[in-house]
Amino acid sequence: MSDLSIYLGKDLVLSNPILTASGTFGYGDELSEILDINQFGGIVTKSLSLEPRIGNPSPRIVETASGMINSIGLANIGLEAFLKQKKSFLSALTCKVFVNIAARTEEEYGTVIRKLDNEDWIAGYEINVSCPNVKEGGIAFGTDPIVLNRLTGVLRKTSKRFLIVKLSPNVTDIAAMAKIVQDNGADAVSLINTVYGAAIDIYSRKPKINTVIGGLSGPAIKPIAVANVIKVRDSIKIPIIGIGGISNGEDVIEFMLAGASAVQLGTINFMNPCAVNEILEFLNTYLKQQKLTSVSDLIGRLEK
Amino acid sequence: MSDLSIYLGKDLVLSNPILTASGTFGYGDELSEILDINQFGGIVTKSLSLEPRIGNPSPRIVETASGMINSIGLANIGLEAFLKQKKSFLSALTCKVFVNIAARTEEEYGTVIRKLDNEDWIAGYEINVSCPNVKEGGIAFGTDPIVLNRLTGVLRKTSKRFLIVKLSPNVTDIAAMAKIVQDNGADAVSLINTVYGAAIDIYSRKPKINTVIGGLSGPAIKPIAVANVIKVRDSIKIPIIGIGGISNGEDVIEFMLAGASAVQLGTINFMNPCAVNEILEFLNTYLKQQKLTSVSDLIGRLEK
Amino acid sequence: MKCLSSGIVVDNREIAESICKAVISVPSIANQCLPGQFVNIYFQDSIRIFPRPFSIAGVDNDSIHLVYKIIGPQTKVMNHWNTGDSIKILGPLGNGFNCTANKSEMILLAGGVGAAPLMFLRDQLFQDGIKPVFFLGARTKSQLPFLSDPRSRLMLSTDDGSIGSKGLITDRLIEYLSKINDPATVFVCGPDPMIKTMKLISFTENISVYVSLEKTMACGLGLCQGCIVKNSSDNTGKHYSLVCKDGPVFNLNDVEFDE
Amino acid sequence: MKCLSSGIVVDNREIAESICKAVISVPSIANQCLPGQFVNIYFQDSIRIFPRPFSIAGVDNDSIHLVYKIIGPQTKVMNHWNTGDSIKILGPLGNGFNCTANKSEMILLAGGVGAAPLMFLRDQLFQDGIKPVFFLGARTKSQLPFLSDPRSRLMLSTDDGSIGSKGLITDRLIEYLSKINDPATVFVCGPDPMIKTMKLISFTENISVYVSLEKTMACGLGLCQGCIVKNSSDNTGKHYSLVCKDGPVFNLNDVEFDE
Ligand SMILES: Cc1cc2nc3c(=O)[nH]c(=O)nc-3n(C[C@H](O)[C@H](O)[C@H](O)COP(=O)(O)OP(=O)(O)OC[C@H]3O[C@@H](n4cnc5c(N)ncnc54)[C@H](O)[C@@H]3O)c2cc1C
Ligand SMILES: Cc1cc2nc3c(=O)[nH]c(=O)nc-3n(C[C@H](O)[C@H](O)[C@H](O)COP(=O)(O)OP(=O)(O)OC[C@H]3O[C@@H](n4cnc5c(N)ncnc54)[C@H](O)[C@@H]3O)c2cc1C
Ligand SMILES: Cc1cc2nc3c(=O)[nH]c(=O)nc-3n(C[C@H](O)[C@H](O)[C@H](O)COP(=O)(O)O)c2cc1C
Ligand SMILES: Cc1cc2nc3c(=O)[nH]c(=O)nc-3n(C[C@H](O)[C@H](O)[C@H](O)COP(=O)(O)O)c2cc1C
Ligand code: FES
Ligand code: FES
Repeated sequence: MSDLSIYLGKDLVLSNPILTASGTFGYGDELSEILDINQFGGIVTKSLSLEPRIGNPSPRIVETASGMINSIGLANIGLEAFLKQKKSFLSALTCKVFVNIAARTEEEYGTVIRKLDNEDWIAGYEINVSCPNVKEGGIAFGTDPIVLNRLTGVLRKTSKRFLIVKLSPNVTDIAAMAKIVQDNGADAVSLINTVYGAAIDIYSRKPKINTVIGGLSGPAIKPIAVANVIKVRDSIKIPIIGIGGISNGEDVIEFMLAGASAVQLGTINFMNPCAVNEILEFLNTYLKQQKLTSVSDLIGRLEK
Repeated sequence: MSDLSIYLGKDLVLSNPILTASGTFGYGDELSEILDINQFGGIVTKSLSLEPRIGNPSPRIVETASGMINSIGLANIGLEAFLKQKKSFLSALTCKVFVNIAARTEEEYGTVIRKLDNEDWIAGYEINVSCPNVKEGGIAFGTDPIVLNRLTGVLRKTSKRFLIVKLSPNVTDIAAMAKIVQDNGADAVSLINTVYGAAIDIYSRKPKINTVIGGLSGPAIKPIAVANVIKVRDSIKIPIIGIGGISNGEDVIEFMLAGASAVQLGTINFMNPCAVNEILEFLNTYLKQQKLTSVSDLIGRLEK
Repeated sequence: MKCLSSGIVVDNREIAESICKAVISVPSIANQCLPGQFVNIYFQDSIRIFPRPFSIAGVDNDSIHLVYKIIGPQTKVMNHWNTGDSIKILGPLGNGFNCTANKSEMILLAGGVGAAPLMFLRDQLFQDGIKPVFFLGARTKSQLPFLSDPRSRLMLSTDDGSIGSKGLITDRLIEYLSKINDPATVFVCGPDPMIKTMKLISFTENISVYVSLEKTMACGLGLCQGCIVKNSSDNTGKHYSLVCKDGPVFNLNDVEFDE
Repeated sequence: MKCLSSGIVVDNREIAESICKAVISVPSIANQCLPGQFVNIYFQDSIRIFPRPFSIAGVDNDSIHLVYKIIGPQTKVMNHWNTGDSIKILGPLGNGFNCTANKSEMILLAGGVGAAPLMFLRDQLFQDGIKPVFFLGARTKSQLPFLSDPRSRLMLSTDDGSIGSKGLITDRLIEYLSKINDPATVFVCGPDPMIKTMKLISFTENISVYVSLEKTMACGLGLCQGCIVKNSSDNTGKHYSLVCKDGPVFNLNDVEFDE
């Protein structure tokens, strides 16, 4: 067996580079009957906000060619219920648990982090900055460099925990965004969140997603995600967590060669809920065949 | 038979809303043996530059899930050979011919247009602004609002012809770009050009595309293209020409409901070189079934 | 306990126009499932990425039955299943019908292939010594998944009158309900208009109505939050239930529909 | 004149390990194609969007032959073709071998499934009264698309020596060439190393070499400019030819390869 562990920095070691992507794995408990959750290097919870959110009306999901569009609207049970209902399950896991946080104001992000910062079973935070910023006319935090700059700085001051900022691909220059995040003290960036997408029913003439434009994910966007990892890798030194359309072991290696230190599985959890088994097996076979002792030897080893 | 014609403005009427997308249909002559080219509302030629360009080295194309990445590098025969070799074929077509123009400097765009402006068989120009601007450090013309602003203004002054600016989706705010283009006098915008994409061979560790990052196209990007049309439609009054992943008649209607006055077929020309036949048939059936007399009644009729 | 298993196709044949019945050997699911629960079927190609949910239409020994209508790409693939094929299947998912013995009359109401979950429920009621009344409607005779049923009283109707009475099956049910005095429990699975009609009469009649709902599902497991229905059990009417996890069976009083 | 046609599968069977031969009735192509030309096969699913190019391996009456190796998703689909299936096919594409009668000895050199276009060329040479020498190599006996050939002198070699001589078929050819004095024309189709070896000896020997190249193709028609090979016919060495339109057959002197 090869060494699959990954050192992400700040004493944080993952048993392997495979994490789950926020919003595609519930709170981890839903799949525990059919899967040993601790096989993952870690899990990232559904975006959590201070208060519960019911999310957007139906329809929330639609299939597209090799992908899907969603507009869940960050439906979640809120901080209080999260700690009450999910803590016992999550804190018993041996894999790392990252809490993904979504908010409408800078203050809300800060409050959620402060309330979680004593929970020692949490390995780190992933900040979803693709949420509309109510103070800036609803433009997502992650698309405005000035807003992103300030937000990251504030959150860094709020907590010493491992801090991941999750970047949106819907920007002109994602490398610049990554640099801002690094320079404000984040420990890692994860990318990509979903790509803007829409679909229309030609008979009812209605959008197939309640919010008209939703987020595209799945195998269709994998090349976009790989390109974004490649763009970001030269602009920062902190680790990149690759996300977008990963559906098998080959894809994981593709992201790692591109520059990712770890990856997240999103839409594949719907297509193949036990994908992690096959992926770990493939990684072992591949490393052996390539005569590599450690999976971390793959990171960024794209030969241009 | 329903009325499929589309009035784009400035005396320009297409016999139907189906155009070809630049770079996916050669100069129109390659397919003339298997297809009646005049079935199209119009064709858009491969991007033309002042001098011939050999383009990028191999590998230039790769398949991805429901899509492909290309990095042809705007290989083309150059203005002189274009007029010498292609004029007789193109000028004999009854459908409209749009010449797509790519350049490395503002001056090069202008020169090409001036040299074409006496050719009365040309219905209009489509300006590919996704090319690297050599004077601005290689950043694409279409991603910098100031550069795009000036370029459009200059080209508008150079020619009275129907002027289409083809927008890139790789920007934070495509609606703002469309507005700039309109305010500088362009007659239409077309969108989207390809989305950044990359793929890596995990055994050779080499990029599957010579330039590492290329352009993603095909059904995978259709939801992105539809979302971009929807974003642009409220910010401008000039017509939108929809492009991206269209592969059948339903897709055409989806783009028109989203706000497109016409569409372009790109990657589908590879998957199904005679798609236009099926599409026109579907349009007629659909219009009849929906009791519409004119295809233009569909434009922008998405019910939100 | 949900299981992701390899099922083996034992039989697969058309039983009505575009409606097929598949028998799939999958002990891990067959041995624990309840009427109203469903399974996810996974497919190989990844151009369409959602698994497809199907109600369990019956069980014998180690096998489950699916009754499915061929309407799109994945059901077309299912139509090509051959005996012996191995398929990836997850279940049982969701909650079954709550049919704890009570004194009310048991009524099953289905439109077309909506009969699937009710066929399983009918089997179970029959085992429990209850003989339900089965109201089954379709567009035309050839589209009915079965035409006679020794174990329940069968009421048929078709849009064109080619078998049973001509018209809506809900009309026949309403007429029937107006004639009985005992309380009734109606289990429904069918198209939206059928469910909306039932929603209207569920208030006016002395009946309880349970419905098996269909919603596009990405996961079937409560992971994606995609399959919502408005929940009317709290006063705000502003909460959602997940059809896959909280359903697919709901008391019709607990859910709301937009028109 | 290229035609986009519906071909009908007449026969489709494995002729060697993972190598199949399909006979497809498609008069519009069969009646005009030349050895070295190829066809595009189109597929239904759109997860993989490129048509797949295959050399025409022979013609009889209204049918063409394809000899293909099962290596990926689309060749797997082809392996499932049944007699009577209708398939979408475009051809003939590209240019054939230029084998205008000359006095040189005609030599065919193929690696594995690279034999496909040369089988058609052999048929044609034979019709013209020429008996070529066919050098055919493979990894092992079971992977050779044919083991005997009454119409040409056959030279076999395998990596493991299971049939023919043990070693590279190019070594056998080089040995053969060193023994003959007449000029020779060699037609090649095979893996990259074979072509590179031929490139080296094409300068040193008194031979002309024509090669059928393979490149990933998106269109096969000259639309996409994706299938380039470096063109050495001008001095700059900086022009590209399109394998689909200018080829797939090239005089080996006219093309360059990166190391
Ligand atoms: C809980 C539940 C139980 C069901 N039981 C049965 C059954 O017993 N028999 C039966 O014939 N059908 C049943 N369905 C519907 C069945 O899932 C769809 O017919 C099937 O998914 C169609 O797939 P397709 O690729 O053939 O068609 P498509 O062309 O992809 O879809 C046709 C229609 O099927 C529905 N559908 C498609 N994908 C999904 C999805 N992922 N989840 C839910 N609905 C979808 C949509 O309404 C869509 O418009 C059930 C659905 C649900 C939610
Ligand atoms: C002019 C020409 C003639 C050919 N003739 C034959 C033949 O007679 N018999 C035969 O077995 N094979 C032939 N090939 C190769 C054949 O096209 C590939 O084996 C086939 O496309 C593989 O498809 P797949 O989906 O099964 O495999 P994939 O897994 O998709 O691909 C396997 C390999 O096939 C090649 N390939 C894939 N897609 C294409 C494409 N669109 N264009 C070109 N190559 C591709 C690539 O090298 C790839 O690595 C020819 C190729 C060319 C260019
Ligand atoms: C149904 C669904 C819900 C999601 N919810 C969230 C969320 O709550 N927070 C978040 O940061 N990302 C969310 N995402 C984005 C994913 O975490 C991931 O970034 C994206 O889907 C791309 O990865 P994939 O292609 O592997 O799915 C969601 C994605 C999907 C499909
Ligand atoms: C092989 C290839 C070459 C292309 N060349 C050009 C080009 O020269 N100029 C241009 O403006 N767009 C070019 N494009 C972009 C297309 O015109 C189109 O905008 C894009 O492919 C999206 O449409 P599609 O998904 O229908 O292909 C090219 C696309 C492909 C696939
Ligand atoms: S289908 Fe995913 S939560 Fe119900
Ligand atoms: S494959 Fe498109 S030009 Fe050759």
